Amino acid sequence: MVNEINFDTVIAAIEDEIGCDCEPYGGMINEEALRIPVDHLQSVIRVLRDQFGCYHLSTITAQERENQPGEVELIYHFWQGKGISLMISVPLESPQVESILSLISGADFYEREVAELYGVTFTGREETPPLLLPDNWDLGPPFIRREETDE
Amino acid sequence: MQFIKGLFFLLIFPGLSFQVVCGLAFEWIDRKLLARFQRRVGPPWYQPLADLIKLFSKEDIMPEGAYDLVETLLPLISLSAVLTAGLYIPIAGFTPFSFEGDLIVIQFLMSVPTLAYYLAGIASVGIYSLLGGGRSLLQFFSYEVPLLITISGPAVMAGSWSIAEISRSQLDQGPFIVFQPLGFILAVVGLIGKLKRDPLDIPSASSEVVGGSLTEFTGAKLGFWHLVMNIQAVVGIFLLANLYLGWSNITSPLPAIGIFVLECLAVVVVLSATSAVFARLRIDQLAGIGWKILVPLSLLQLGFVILMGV
Amino acid sequence: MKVMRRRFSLLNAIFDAVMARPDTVGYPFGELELPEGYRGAIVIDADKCTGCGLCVRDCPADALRLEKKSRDEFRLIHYPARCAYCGQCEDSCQRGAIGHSNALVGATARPRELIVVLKEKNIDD
Amino acid sequence: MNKITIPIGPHHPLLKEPLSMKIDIAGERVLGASLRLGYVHRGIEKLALERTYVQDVHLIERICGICSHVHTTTFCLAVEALLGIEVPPRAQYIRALMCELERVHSHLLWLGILAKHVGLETVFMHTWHDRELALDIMEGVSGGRVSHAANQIGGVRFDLSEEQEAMIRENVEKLKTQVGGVLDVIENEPALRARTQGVAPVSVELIKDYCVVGPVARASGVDIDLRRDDPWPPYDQLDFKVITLPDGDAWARTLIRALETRESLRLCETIMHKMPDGPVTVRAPRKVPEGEVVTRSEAPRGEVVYYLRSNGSDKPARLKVRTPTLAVLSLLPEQLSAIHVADIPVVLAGIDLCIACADR
Repeated sequence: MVNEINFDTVIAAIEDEIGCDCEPYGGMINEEALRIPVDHLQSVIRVLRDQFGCYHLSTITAQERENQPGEVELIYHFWQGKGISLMISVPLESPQVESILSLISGADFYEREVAELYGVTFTGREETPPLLLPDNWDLGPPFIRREETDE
Repeated sequence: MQFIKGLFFLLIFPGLSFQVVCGLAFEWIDRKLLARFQRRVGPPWYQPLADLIKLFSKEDIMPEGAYDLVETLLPLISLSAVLTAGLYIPIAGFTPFSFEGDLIVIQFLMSVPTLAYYLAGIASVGIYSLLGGGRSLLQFFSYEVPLLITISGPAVMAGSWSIAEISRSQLDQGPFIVFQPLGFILAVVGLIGKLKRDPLDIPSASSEVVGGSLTEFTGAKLGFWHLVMNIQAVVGIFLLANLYLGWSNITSPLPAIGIFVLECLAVVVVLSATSAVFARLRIDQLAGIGWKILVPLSLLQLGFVILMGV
Repeated sequence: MKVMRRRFSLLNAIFDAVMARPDTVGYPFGELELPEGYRGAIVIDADKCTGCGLCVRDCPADALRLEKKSRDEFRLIHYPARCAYCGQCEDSCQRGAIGHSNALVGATARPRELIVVLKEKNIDD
Repeated sequence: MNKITIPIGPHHPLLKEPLSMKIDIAGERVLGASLRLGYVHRGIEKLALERTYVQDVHLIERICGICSHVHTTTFCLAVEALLGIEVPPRAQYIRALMCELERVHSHLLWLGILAKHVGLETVFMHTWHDRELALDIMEGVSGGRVSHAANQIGGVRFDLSEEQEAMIRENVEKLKTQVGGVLDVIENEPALRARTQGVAPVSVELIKDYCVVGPVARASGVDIDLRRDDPWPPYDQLDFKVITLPDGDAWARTLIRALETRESLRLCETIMHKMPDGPVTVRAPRKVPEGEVVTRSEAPRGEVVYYLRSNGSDKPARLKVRTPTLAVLSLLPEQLSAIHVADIPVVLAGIDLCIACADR
C-alpha cells in the first residue's frame, strides 16, 4: 500500500531545509498545495524524494491567473497516496526556471510541453526540437493569453 | 505440326495459362482457408483476378535513383523461370517434357525468383528495400540447404533424378511420405521459406521492413511479382505432390486427375494451417534453427534413406 | 489431456473457428442491425419545438443554428456533416422536440442534404 | 557496420496513429531513437476554455479514441467536486462498469495488435472478434461503440432497464468464456513467448525515474493502481486484485494485460452484482463556483490527471490533462536502445501507445 504522508511534517521538513516560511495554498481540492520560491525548487523536490519517498511527478501545469497579471504560474503535481503540488510563479517577460531533469528524468516531456506552449525557458538542459508544435511554428507560444491579434 | 503441339504445351496446357489459372486458384483457396481459420467469410472467387487487373491498371511509379531497366526485367525473368520450372512437373501422370535430371533443373529455376527478389531490393534504392533484400538472402541460406538435401531423398529411393520416374516408381514402392515423413515436413518448411509465406515471411514482414524488397514496386511490376509468387507456390505444391504422394498415376487419367487435385489440396491445407498457427521468428533465430535443426535432420533423413535402400 | 489442449491451444482455436459459422458479414450485402439506443439521424417533432434555442446553445459541435426574427418567426437549421451525434440536444431540450432516430447517417455528395431545415415558422427571407 | 537511421515515420504499418521516430541501427542492432509528437495535437486544453462545461464533456471525450469514457468520467468528477454535488450511487456504478468494459476492450485491442506484429494474424482476428462483444454491450447500453457520450455533469445520461441488465450479465458471462479461450492461447503460445521473453526489460529504478504508470509499471513490479490507492467511489467498495509481475520485459507486459482483462471481467460481474437502484443523475447548475481541483483515475494505460480551475463563469478558466501515454513515451528511447530491429514492433506494441492521448 502506498504510505499516506502527513502534510504538516512535509511543510516542517521543507521549512527547515530552505529556511524561509512557505504558506500552504488551501484553494486546491483533492490536493495539498504549497507555494515555494523559484530558486528553492530543486532542494524542495530533493526533500520530497529523499525524506518522503515521493518520487512520482504526475505533471507540470503552467497557467496565467487573472488576479496575478504579468506572471506565469507553474504547478508541479506530485503523487504519493494523495496529491502534493508545488506552486512557483515566474515573471511573464522572461520566464526562467531551473530544469529538474537531473532529479526526475520523467519530467522531460512535461518541461518541453510547457516550454513550447507557454514560452518558459528551462535552464540547465540542452535545446530540444519542438515536441507538440509543428517545426515551422513562428507565432510564439500559443497558450499565452494576449489581445486577440488574429488577422 | 510439332511446332503447334509445342506451342500448345508452352502457352496452354502445362504452360502459361494453366499455371496462371492454378496460381489464382491457389491464392483464392489459401485466402479463403485462412479466413475460415479466423472466423471470417473470406474473399469471393474472383478476388485474386480482380487484384491482378487492378495492379496492372495502376500507375507504375519508380523511386528517383532506382535502376529502371533492372526493375522491369527482374519480375519478368523470375516469371519466365518459374513458368519453365512448371513445364517439367508431371501433372496427374501427364509429363510432356520430363528428362533425366529435371529435378535439379527445377530446383535451380525455383530459386531464381529469390535471387531476383534480392536484386530487386538492391536496385530500388530504399532503406526498407535494402533491409528486405538482405534478409531474404540470409533466409535463403537457412532453408535452401535442408530443402535440397530432403528433396534428394525420394530421388535416392527411386534411383533416378527425373520427377516423372520418381512419381511412377512410387507405384510399386508405395508413396514416399510413408517412408520419409520427416522428409515431407522438412520439404514443407523449405517450401514455406522459399515462398516467403507466413511463418518465414521475415524479408517482407510489414511491421519491420514495410514491404521488403517490393516496397517501391507498384503497378504492373508488382502485379508480375504477385503472379510469380503464386505460380512459384503452385509449382512447389505440384513438386511435393509428385515427390511424396505418388498415388496420382495409378490408373487411367480421370481418377488420376481427381487424386492429384486432392493431393494438391491437402498440401495447400497444410500450408495454410502452418501460416495460421505459427508466428514469425527473428532472422537470427531462423538462421539458428536452420543450421542447428533443419540441416542435421535432413542429413539424418537422407542417411536413413540410403541405409534403407542398400 | 489438459497439457495437450493448452500446448496446442492455437491449433484447437483454429479448428473450432473452422467449425463455427464465420461472424463477419459480406459487406456491403450483409444486413446491418443497430441497437435501438443507437444515436442516428436527427429528427424533430415540429409542433413541440418553440424555437427556444436551448439545443443550439448546448450543441458542442455547433451543428444547430437558429435564425430568429421574433418569438413566432424562426428557423432551426441542422448540419448533419458537422453533427457529432452525441445526443446533447436531446437532453437539453425541455420539450423533447429534438432527438435521434435509429437510422444510420450515410455520406452524401448532394450539398442540399448537408443543410437540413428542421423547423420553419412564418419566416421566408 | 555503418550506422543507418530508419524513419518509423508518421505513416508506418506499425503505428496506428502518427508518431515519428528516427531509429539509428547498425546492422540488426538498435542504437538509439528520437521521438517527435504533435501530429494529432488539437490543443484541446485551449479549445475547452471556449466552450461551456456541458459542451466540454463531449470535447473531452474526443481526446482518445479507445479510452474516451475514463476521460469524461475524470472531467465530470472534477466539475462535480467544484460544484460540491454528490453523484447518485447507481450512476457511480454505471460509470465504473463502463470504465472496466473499456479496459477490457482496450487491452484486447492491443493484445491483438501485438500478436499481429509477431506474425500471429489468427490470434489478432480472434482477439478482435471477442472484443466485439464488449463493444456490443457498450453500444447496446449507451448508443455508441467507442464515444459513448455516457457521462454528463451530475451523473450518467442513460439508465439500465431490466432486460439491459440481463443482457449485460449474459454477455459478460459469454465474454469470460470466449476471452478465456483467446487469453489461454496468448498465455501459452510458445512462439509469442519466444519473441517477447527477455526483450527490452525495464528495471524498477527506471520506472520510478521516468514516473511511468499503468500496466508498464505494474509489469516491472511497481505496485500502483489508482483504483485502489486513490479511488473514487465505487472503487473503494469493490475488492479486486492488483496484478504485478517481477521481470518487466515485453512478455511480462503482454501477460499483465491478459491477466488484467480477466480481472476486469470479474470486476464487471461484481459491479453488476452490487448495482444499487435509484436515480442516475442529479441536476447540476450551469455556472461553476470559483475554485481549483485535481482528479486522477486509472485509465487502461495508467494514471490520467485532470487539473481544472474555474472562475465562476460557465466556461473553465484553465484545464490541464496529463494522459498516461505521455509518461510511458518518455521511456521509449531508453527501451529501444540495445534491441534487435525485429524487436521494435514487439516493444512498440508492448507499451500500448495511444498517441491521440499523448498529443491532446
